[in-house]
Amino acid sequence: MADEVPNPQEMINIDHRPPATGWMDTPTVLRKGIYCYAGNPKSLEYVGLPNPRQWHPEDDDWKLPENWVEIVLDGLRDRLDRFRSLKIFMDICVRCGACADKCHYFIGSGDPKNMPVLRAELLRSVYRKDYSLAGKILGKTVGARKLTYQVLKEWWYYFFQCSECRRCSVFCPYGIDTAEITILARELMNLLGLNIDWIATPVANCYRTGNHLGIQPHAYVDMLDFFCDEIEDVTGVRPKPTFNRKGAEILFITPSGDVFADPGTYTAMGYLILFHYLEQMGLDITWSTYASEGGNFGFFTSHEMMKRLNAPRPSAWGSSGSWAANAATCGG
Amino acid sequence: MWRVIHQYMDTMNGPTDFMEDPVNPITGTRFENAKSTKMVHITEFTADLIRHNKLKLDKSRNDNLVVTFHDSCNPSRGMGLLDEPRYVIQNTCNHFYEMPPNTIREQTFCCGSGSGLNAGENLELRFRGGLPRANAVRHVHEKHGVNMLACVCAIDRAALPPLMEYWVPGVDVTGVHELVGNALVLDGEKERKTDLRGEPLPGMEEEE
Amino acid sequence: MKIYDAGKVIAGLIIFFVVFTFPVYYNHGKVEPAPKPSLETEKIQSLYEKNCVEDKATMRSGHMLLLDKWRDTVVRDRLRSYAGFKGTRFEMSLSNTCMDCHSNKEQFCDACHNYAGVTPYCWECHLTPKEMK
Amino acid sequence: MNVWMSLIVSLIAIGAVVVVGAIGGLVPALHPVFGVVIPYAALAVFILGFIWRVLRWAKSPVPFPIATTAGQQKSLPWIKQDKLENPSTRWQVVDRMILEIVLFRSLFRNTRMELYKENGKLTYGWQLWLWAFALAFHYSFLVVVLRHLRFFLDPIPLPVTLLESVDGFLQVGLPSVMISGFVLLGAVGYLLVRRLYVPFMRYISLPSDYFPLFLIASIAATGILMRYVVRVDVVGVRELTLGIATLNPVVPDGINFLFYIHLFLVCVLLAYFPFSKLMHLGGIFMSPTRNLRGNSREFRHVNPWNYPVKTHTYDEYEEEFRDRMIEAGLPVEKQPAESGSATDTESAEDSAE
Repeated sequence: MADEVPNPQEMINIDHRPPATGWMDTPTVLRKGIYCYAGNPKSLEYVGLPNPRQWHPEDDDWKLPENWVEIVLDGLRDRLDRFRSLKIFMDICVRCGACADKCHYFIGSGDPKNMPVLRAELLRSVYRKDYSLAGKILGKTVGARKLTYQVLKEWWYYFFQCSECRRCSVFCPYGIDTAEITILARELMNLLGLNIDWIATPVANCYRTGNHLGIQPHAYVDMLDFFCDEIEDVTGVRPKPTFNRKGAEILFITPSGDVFADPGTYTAMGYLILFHYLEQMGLDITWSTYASEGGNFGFFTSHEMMKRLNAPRPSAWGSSGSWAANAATCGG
Repeated sequence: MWRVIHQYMDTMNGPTDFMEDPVNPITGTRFENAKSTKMVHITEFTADLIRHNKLKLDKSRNDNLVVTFHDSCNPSRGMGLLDEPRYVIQNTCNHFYEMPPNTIREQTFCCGSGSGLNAGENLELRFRGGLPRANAVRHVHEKHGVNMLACVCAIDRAALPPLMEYWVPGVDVTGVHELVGNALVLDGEKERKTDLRGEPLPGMEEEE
Repeated sequence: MKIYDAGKVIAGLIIFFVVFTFPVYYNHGKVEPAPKPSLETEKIQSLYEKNCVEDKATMRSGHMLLLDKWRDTVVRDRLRSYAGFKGTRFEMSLSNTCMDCHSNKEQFCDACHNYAGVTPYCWECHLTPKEMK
Repeated sequence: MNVWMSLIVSLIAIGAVVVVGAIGGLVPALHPVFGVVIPYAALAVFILGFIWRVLRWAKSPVPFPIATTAGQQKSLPWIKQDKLENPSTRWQVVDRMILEIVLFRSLFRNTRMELYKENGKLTYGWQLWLWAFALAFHYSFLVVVLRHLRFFLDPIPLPVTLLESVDGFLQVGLPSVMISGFVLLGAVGYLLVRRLYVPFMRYISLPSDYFPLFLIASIAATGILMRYVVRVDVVGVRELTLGIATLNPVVPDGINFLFYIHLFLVCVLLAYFPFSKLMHLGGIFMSPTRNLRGNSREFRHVNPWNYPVKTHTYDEYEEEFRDRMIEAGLPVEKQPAESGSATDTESAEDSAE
């Protein structure tokens, strides 16, 4: 994999000048190294996401349901009714360009469709076509276009090139948040089974095992046990964490990445050492194998999936009656 | 996933009245800002402990590190967790340098792999997206000799090491609580010769 | 139709409505007729041909430009004679020429100036006809 | 739609508006239409359209508190909260909104990225031009609008007169020059040149971005022409505008056709407003990332359409992993002997909700 990546000297040679053709007339070509692989159908099936099937982004046919246009437009209408943010963000952008060079993907790629304003415009153009009188009548003149297969592919390519970091929103004079637009665009695409595997499979794992890496309860205990060995080697002291213990005052939840791979594992050791230190001072804390994920990959799928994956946390508290301390993940 | 916890969780799954209000059992501090969601960030918890002098910390054990801090997107722009992790870092190590102002705190740059884009097949995208972050790290790496990038995000801990290796070799990645784990002096511990990674502590390097 | 945050939204819209319809109730729907500058002075009545310096339309919208030009010509070039639109020559003087005919400043000058909210600075230097008497 | 097409389309549109306005001014029979009917219609479209648009937004709820937190949160008492950038009370939100609306706070932060390819360095310089000209544009526009109140109010209120004398303090020739009009034209010019000159701006601009700029520029230009070059009969104009404001329309004779062009342009702007990006005037007040508090862990935000979802319950989880949990010494709710058909039904019920 790594040998396909250009070297830093090639990579830094970024051209931030947009092409001569207008953005609607510049076709999007999916480029290897930029897109992620499609979601595994088994993962989609496990959590009941629509249209599970094998497909590849570079295929011509993405095997969509026949009425996909209708599904997306109905889904868009539904979300416009449920999210004021979406309606307002679709309507009030003045294209002042303040967000353009704030996006790390634009800075690093020079691809103009990675400018937050254009990323949003990919969806906005379709919104205008179907929800504004001017768009219906004047079409392209007011930046409206029909939802076509090509447009959908463009959505998929670029809404999975946004990491929902909200940096653009800080600079936008109206607070338009591209993260919000991306989140909802991904929701729409999920209605057609358009996902990426690095989200779909963690979602399925998380649903089943409580953490996105699919670590089962006994393995989780083993991993922390291994960290205790390591800590004992370094300090001579051995922490004794408890798991799923009812009645503990505090439930601790950390992203599963921290129990799985370096250098997160060292951070997990840090937690174990801290809690061990505090136990003598009266800290009553437990870990959960059921609520064993601090991240939430559901958030990258849909609001509903976010809620489904978040459920173990309050549920685990319910059984322990505690409050929770949490380590953080950012994007996930 | 602190945006979800801070801005969504209580709305989705609340109210959580069956739970106790969060109080730090060691210091007695009530976490008023989390009284409805009842979820406290670990650096809020640890910063509170340090503030009340509850932790015996030997900063010099992190003397081999020159640290900078990467604000993760959602804790900064979806919550505002900015000073808590910095307070913990500054109390656990002696050498801390900030990256340039337009690249940290609420203006922080993404690791390039957030929101589920941390796959293996899109490395080019990740390295491109991570360029602004890496560039700011490179700046403090060259100016202050920074060799450790601290963060409060597990995705960062997975995504930043390859990014650093690609753009700024010589900078490693750590979680804030690894620094705590190294600096914290436990009762009955033996003399530490290495840090948690098994690297010799400053002054403990074997002579060659 | 359910309006969310109805209190704030409707309050905001009322403010919007009140601001943009402000002139209607500020004026109480009253109609102030546009002023008709009076030409009823002895001098004008006695004129055989009731002509001003330029034609009526030009004077109506452009008299201030004419006066400005007169002032500059008199002060800078020391010229005092001006050829009117019918070839008649006039002395370039506000007090002696204009106010000679239009001696009724209040009914002539002020009527329109007040209506349009204009405060010309002529009278900061020149004496008004009343003061001259 | 490339830049040339966008420019041509919007220029044609503006040209059409000007021609129609001119016809309205040159044909006396049309004066009642262009001086009375169209202005009333435009005003009605503006006011009703604006209200309709805002209500359309308000029909959708704000399900989650998604404030952009651009500063330190309120957390431990000894950590200084950034009350302006991460407000936790209503009044702090009001402060934040005032700064946004009155001083364009977010735009003030603007930076410009530059990449130095020779050493691979990126820099971000503070970039205030856009902020400065945006501010100049909006405020000069406001002053121009307020100054025009002298055409709509009788008697003319003192503040309007005062504003006029401040605006016109530069007495260059006669009539005294109103700075706001020229600032407005200059700022529109900057915004237009920026759109055309900066490559990425050119790329993202639509005809609907150029059209309002041309429209406002034409309004300012015709206004300036009337004041300084082609004199119009101000008394007649005021008679007409005051007639509109007092709901007693009159159509005086002899008003220069340029005035009708000016008036028609303004009417087009008013009618265009609610259906365009200009609605950011209303939208800024309702933007959820700015008008919400960042205290969502302290006080619960209620989502009106929150609905139950299918989750993986603890019982289902334990059912799948019970044996391995017991092996690993983890506590379980039910011992293996107990688990059987009864548990299965129970968990199925749980998941059905």
